[in-house]
Amino acid sequence: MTHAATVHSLWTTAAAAPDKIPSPDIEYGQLSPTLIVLGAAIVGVLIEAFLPRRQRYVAQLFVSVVALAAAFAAVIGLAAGDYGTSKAHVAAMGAIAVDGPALFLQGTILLVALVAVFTFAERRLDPVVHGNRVDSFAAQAAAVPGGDAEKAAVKAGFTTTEVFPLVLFAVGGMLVFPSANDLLTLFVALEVFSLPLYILCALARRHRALSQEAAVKYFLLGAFSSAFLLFGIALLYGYAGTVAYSGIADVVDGQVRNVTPALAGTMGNDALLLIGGAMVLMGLLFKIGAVPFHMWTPDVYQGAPTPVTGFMAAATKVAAFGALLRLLYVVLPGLRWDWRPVMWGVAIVTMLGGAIVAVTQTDVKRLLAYSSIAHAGFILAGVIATTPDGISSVLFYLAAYSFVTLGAFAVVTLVRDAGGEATHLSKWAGLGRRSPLVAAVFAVFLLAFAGIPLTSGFAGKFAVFKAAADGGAGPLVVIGVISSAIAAFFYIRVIVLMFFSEPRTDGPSVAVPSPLTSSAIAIGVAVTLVLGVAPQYFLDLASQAGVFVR
Amino acid sequence: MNPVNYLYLAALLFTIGAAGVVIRRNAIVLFMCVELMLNACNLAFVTFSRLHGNLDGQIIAFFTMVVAAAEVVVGLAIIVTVFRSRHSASVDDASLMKL
Amino acid sequence: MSFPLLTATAVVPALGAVATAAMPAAQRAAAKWVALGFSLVTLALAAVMLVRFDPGGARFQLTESHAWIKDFGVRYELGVDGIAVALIALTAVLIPFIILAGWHDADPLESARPNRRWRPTQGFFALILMVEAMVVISFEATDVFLFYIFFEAMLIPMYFLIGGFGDRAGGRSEEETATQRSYAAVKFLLYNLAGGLIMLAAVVGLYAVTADQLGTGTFSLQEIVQARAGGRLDMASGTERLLFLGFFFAFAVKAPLWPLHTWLPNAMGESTAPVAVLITAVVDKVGTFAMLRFCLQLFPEASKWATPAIMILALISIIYGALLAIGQRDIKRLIAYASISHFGFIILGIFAMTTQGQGGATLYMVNHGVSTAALMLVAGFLITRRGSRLIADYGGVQKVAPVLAGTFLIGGLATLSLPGLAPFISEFLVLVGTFSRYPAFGVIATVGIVLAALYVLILYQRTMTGPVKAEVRSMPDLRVRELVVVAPLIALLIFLGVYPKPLADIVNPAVDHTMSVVDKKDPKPDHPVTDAGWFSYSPKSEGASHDGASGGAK
Amino acid sequence: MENLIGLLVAVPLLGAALLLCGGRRLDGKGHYIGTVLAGASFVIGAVLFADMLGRGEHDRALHSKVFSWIPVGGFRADVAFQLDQLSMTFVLLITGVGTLIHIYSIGYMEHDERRRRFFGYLNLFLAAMLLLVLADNYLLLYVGWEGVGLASYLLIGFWQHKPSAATAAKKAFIVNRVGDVGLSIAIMLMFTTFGTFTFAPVLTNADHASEGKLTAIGLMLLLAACGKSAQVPLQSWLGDAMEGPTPVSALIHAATMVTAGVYLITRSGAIFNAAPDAQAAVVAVGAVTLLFGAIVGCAKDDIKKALAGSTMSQIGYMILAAGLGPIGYVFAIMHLVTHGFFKAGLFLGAGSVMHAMNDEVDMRKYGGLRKYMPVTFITFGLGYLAIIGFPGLSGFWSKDKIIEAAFAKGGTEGWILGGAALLGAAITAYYMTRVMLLTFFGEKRWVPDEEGHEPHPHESPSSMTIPMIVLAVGSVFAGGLFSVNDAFLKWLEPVTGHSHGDSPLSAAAVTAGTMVVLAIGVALAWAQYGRRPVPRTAPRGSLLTRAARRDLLQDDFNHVALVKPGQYLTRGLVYVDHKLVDGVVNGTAASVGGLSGRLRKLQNGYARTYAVSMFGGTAVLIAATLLMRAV
Repeated sequence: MTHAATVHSLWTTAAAAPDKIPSPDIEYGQLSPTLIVLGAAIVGVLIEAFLPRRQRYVAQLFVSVVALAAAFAAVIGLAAGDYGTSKAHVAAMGAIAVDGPALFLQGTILLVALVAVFTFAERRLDPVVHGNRVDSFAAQAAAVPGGDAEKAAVKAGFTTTEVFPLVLFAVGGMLVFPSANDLLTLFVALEVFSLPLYILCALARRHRALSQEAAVKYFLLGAFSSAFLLFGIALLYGYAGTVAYSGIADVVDGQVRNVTPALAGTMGNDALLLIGGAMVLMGLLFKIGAVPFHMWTPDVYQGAPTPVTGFMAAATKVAAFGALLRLLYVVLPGLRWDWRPVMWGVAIVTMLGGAIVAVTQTDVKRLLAYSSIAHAGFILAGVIATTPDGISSVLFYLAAYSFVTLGAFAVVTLVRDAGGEATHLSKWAGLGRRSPLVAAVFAVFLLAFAGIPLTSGFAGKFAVFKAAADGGAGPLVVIGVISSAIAAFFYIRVIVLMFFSEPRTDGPSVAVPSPLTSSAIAIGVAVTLVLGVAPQYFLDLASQAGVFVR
Repeated sequence: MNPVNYLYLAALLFTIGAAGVVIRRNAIVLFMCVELMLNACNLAFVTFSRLHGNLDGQIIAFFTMVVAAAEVVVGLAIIVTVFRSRHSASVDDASLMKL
Repeated sequence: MSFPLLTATAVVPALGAVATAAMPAAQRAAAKWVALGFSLVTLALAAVMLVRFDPGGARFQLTESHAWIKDFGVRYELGVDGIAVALIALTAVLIPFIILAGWHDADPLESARPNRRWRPTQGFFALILMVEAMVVISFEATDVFLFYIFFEAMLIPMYFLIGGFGDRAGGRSEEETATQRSYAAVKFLLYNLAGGLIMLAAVVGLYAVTADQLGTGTFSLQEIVQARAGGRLDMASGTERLLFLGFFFAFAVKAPLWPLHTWLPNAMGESTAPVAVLITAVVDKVGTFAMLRFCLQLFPEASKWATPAIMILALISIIYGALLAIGQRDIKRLIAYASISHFGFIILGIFAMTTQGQGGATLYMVNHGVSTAALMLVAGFLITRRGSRLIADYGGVQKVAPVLAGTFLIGGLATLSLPGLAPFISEFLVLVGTFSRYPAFGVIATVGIVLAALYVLILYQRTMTGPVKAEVRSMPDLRVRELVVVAPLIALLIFLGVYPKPLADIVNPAVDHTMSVVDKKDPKPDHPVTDAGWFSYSPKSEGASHDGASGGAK
Repeated sequence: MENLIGLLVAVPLLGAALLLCGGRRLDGKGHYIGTVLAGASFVIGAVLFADMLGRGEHDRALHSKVFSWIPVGGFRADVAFQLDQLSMTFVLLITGVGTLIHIYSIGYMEHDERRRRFFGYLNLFLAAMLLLVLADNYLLLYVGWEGVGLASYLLIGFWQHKPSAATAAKKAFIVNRVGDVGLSIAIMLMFTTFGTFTFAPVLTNADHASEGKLTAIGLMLLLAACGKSAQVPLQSWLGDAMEGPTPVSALIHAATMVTAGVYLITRSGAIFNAAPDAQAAVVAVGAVTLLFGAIVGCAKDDIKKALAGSTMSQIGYMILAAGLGPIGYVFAIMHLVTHGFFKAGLFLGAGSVMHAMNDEVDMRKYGGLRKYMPVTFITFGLGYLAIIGFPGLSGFWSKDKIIEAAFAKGGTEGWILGGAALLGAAITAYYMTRVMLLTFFGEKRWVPDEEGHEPHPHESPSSMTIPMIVLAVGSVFAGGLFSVNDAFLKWLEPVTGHSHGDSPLSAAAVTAGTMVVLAIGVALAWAQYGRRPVPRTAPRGSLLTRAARRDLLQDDFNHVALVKPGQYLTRGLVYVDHKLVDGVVNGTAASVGGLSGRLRKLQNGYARTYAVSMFGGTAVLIAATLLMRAV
């Protein structure tokens, strides 16, 4: 038909549309985790609006903890209701998948968030100012650092209790991200959890300049990457005529006759597909922090308030990998032979790059940042396996890794000197002599990172490598092993520093935390050891959860 | 004219935006470039939806605008704070953290 | 089910570690006694094991098996054969002596007491017990993965022992000592970790292979061996070789085999004598043990394929280690290099693939453990007295401390494997075993005998004999505690040298089994003597003999 | 009876254990305990001897298995003893001479505060030596073999505070080790050849094995013998071994241990009989050494070193004899026994002299001692006559037979060997006469020692003289006794076998020749040292003399050929280990660090740079994906 006709028909159908648009039906029960969290977030906003300052902290803390716990309970409920396995299906008109991986990851994210909130709420570490206990967030984010406004705010004992609703919003986004079942939802979810994180990065009480710089970098680069993602989505939409995962998958598998003869003439559809796929991939790899999209990681990790860093490092990775898995396993399985080699390359440079650069780091937080990059590489090895084992191993690894990270950063918040947290490695010298317990705990986390047996790190690493080897990615395993050897070197370096070198006279003091942080760290250690010694139960969980719905 | 040309335009705009992000120093300008990229995406969406003859693309475009707006709010907020504390909006000045 | 003896033997020291570590800072002395007590209990359990073990019985005895990590095909499988029993016994015997010998090594210096929570003594003994626990369980594990886990985990306590409780008698500045020590510790850890990680790759590979061929991946040694025997598991030779190399590399680092040895002298030099003993006499044995148990039995074909290369490396180790020992100026480094030479012998024996070779190698592991312990501990006593590790700082000690000198000499003679002392038997068996299959190797290896005499006697001469040095003049002789440590070891050396049969009887069946798995037979003698028993020999009186004699008489 | 054999070894071993572990409380009576136990073992030996004589000459051998020692696969070694005529001979010699020397030492070591330990070591030696000769298999023999080595190490270095002593001890042990390697290789060869290394089966089946194998075994055994018996080329340690107390030199380095090599070869006769080449090597070694030792003996001014040279040369005779095969075995052993008597006697005499002369060893500072210490003079003199082979004395009988046997070897070989033996006899006569003259005749040439003590020579206490007398008696009559209608020959023949061979010369002719050379030797010595006064300091002497003083440059040779290169090698390896082997590892670590350092420069803090990397990354990603599709 002619163009006019096309337009016309389009127009008329559009006109005739109203009675054709079906009324959306939403399975609220199955979306309850997300809804609870987001609802709580809104409540949090209201609290900020209506409650007097003094009461906000308690109220916020209460709301967020309850909300997260409730959401987690909801996830458990769903899992118990077989929504992870037999009843797995696509909810909310194809927008959101409720299946094993989704529930597993949501559960993980919620737990991580819960623990993270404890560290957010910690108010014993910073010295008391003007009789007010303060947390690690700026008194008044908007105030110029060192300016009168800030001084006043500090004096008045302001604290940024907004962080709690912000976290809840972020969590809400993260819950959706791995379960998003169409590209639009994916994009929206991405933004929903990214934007709060940008802000959170900027809220540090100490070293505000760094904090703000981190925020700027994270924001600009984040926006940049999401633009790529979006364009990728556009291309995929152009390729398939739909943004629903299943729809695209069908087209990729060639089950549906492609609907755009008009395009067929001008450019190869596969070009659209491949380019679009690559760009979406890039958007996710950015969040994961894979080389070469990793460069924001160290700066942001270093600048952001440490509790936020911990939360980001743990939760973002989980969510992003969830999304990546779904994309690769649901949307692009038909494209395996195209993306696997590429991902091989990414995995290799990520593992090696992260490990090698970490060797010469001098700041604990940057060190952990690079180590997180290296770990992203290891997980990618599991992703590449493209076997059910691959999925479950990645799920397990994420669960194990996120708690180790959280714990590690929580420990970092304890080691302080006059300037706040003493993150420069040289200051950690002889920590083992000053406070053996803290040093020992941190050592445990480092050993877990290094993948020493009897820690969760080892179990996870083994699971992933095993999957990779089964999936015919033997060489990846070898490279993974080599880079873990390199990685081991700098973890060990820290341990040496803490235990075998003389304490510095101007060394930092270790603050005694409140039950909040203590419990956060305790949980971290517990999970690390349990997953290390008796991982079977969780492996079962992961492998049950290891099936995507389509 | 052939709607495919709009795609070329979109690609062009996107590239310009990306290039701008890479080249320019001023945070605001960078940010505008990002917005440009987003708009390029929108153009692409709309074009495709026109080509495919379904409305998804156009709906997505609306979503994108909303998201972009939200981004602006957050972004400007951050940039402004930084500007107030540094009296400079140049992203190159914000390079305390390196190596 | 019956009492889980094997688990208990591993758990008791672990508990001991916890208990010791839990002792309050003030209770230093008590902590020592607690540690000693637990090590003795372990010894008792090991003794029970030795009694309950029936040499003629099943391949693996006292077995325990529980599901553990199904997804990895990992089971908690324990079981001991003769070799394992012997080595567990060795470990259990040595640890109490190590603890006794190190009684004061970890007492905090008055100078450095950062805070009251810092409890070096408790830590020291706890770590030793932790190592014991892990070593024991890795001797018991019949599941490759289980073994690997403790093989690796062992490194951590070892690492803290080396790095945290260095030898205070470096004769150097505190600063210098500290740096040297942590260098040694890091070197130890990285070497072994690298080895371990490469092994990890091989372990993963093993899983992939078994999963691919047996349907379900497994790490059970027996299962795999049986599957191979039954032809159900048939690795492509390429794969098998790669896996073998992955395993062997880790063990060769641990053992250590030239050229992967350089961590040992640093580690032994910088750590206190008891820890040095722990390294060379106990922990390193896991490496050679694993070669015998895992390399040979999981990958028999590859083992045969690699034998020539490995034998050559072993030979190099023997001679190279001995020569370097001769060249050392530092007593402990000298002993370390001597150990490298001895590990060369052990590995030579293992890969000679003869009953004598492997039996000898196993005995060698035990004997070397005891003899090195004796020599090194006495050396430690000597060093703590003088506060220096340099040979040149000594002289004429035997005049002021004859007992110390005497025990040192005996330890040395054991090290040069003098007949009548235990090491001689094992060394000779290894030589015979090697010689009967590879004569050239056997002959070259004998050079090691001469060189051993050189480094031991040179060490003895320079430290103990000659005119008495001024710094040495006031040196006290061995104290009771020290005598209690050394005397039993020497007694053991003599006993095992004179009557090794009991030990040999325990070890032999296991060795025979290994041989059968590898599918090798001892070479037959050219002119086997039917009745090797004793009967009077009278020379062929060649004809003229008698009248010749009588003729001489006329 | 069998059980007594074990006791034979156990008794002195017990003594060693007692004395070495007994501690100070035994200091007072240690030497008695030691001596008594030595005596006890001699008594046991005598009992066994009597018992043995009681049995027919072909079932005299006894055997007792104590326990199974090392059973591993086909490798079976027992702790089992075999007592036949050959072992018996040694048992009597060892315990007999041993006991005497214990007695002697009571006096000689009187003033040494470590006397207890000295006796402990002596007992240890007895035990080891008895084990050596009683073992019924080569591995157990090896134990004794190294055991005596250990004892000799401890005793040579008994005065450890003297660096020279310590060094000498170490040297002895290490040179012996080289020999031991030979023994152990021989055992391995036997195991691979026969599947056993027990004497009886091996020797019985010797001739079944290929000659090549046997030759190899023989040569390895010879190497061992060279080490223990100080034969060329492993002779260098014996001279230095004289650093030890004189009784030690007498017992270990003259009478017993150094003769172990002869025992080994005789014992392994069956193997050598079947391996002519090996035998040739043996006789060669013997002949060379007997001259070598003799020449060295001529040049030494240190009385003990002179005697050491003589020992070397005498053992050379024995080895030579043993190398001749059935013709010589018996005479080798016979000379061994007689030599045991007179050489021990000579050493004790020397010891007595030194005792009298404040431990002065330089014969040029003796002279005219016969007046001052008559007993020593007489016993020493008798020993002297015996060793040069003065008609009727022990040495005459045994040495004469060996020379005879050497000729009896037949052919040019026979002539050469015979000639060497004769020449050796001449030189022996020369240097022994020299020693005699320098020590006991001429005017006194004493000088005060460092502290300026003028020596006051006096006769030694009876505890020392009695053993000397006994030994003197032995060295006079033993040989004759043995030769009474070939008693000794008949005694040993069942074990060693014997064949007469065909001598080109009659026994009488040989004897006559011997007498002649003997006379010449004595005359020369008299001409040189008897008529003219002897200078206190040695004249420069001929090239040969100077070489001989330096043991014919053996040490210089070893130093240049082995020690120096060894040192360089070791130093080199230490460097290599540090720089190369270690360097590689540290190098890798360093290079990773360097790479890391360079890579982190990319992290320059500029958001735009990061954007670039993302942009580029995406481009690569896209390109790669497209490329994958393209190919």
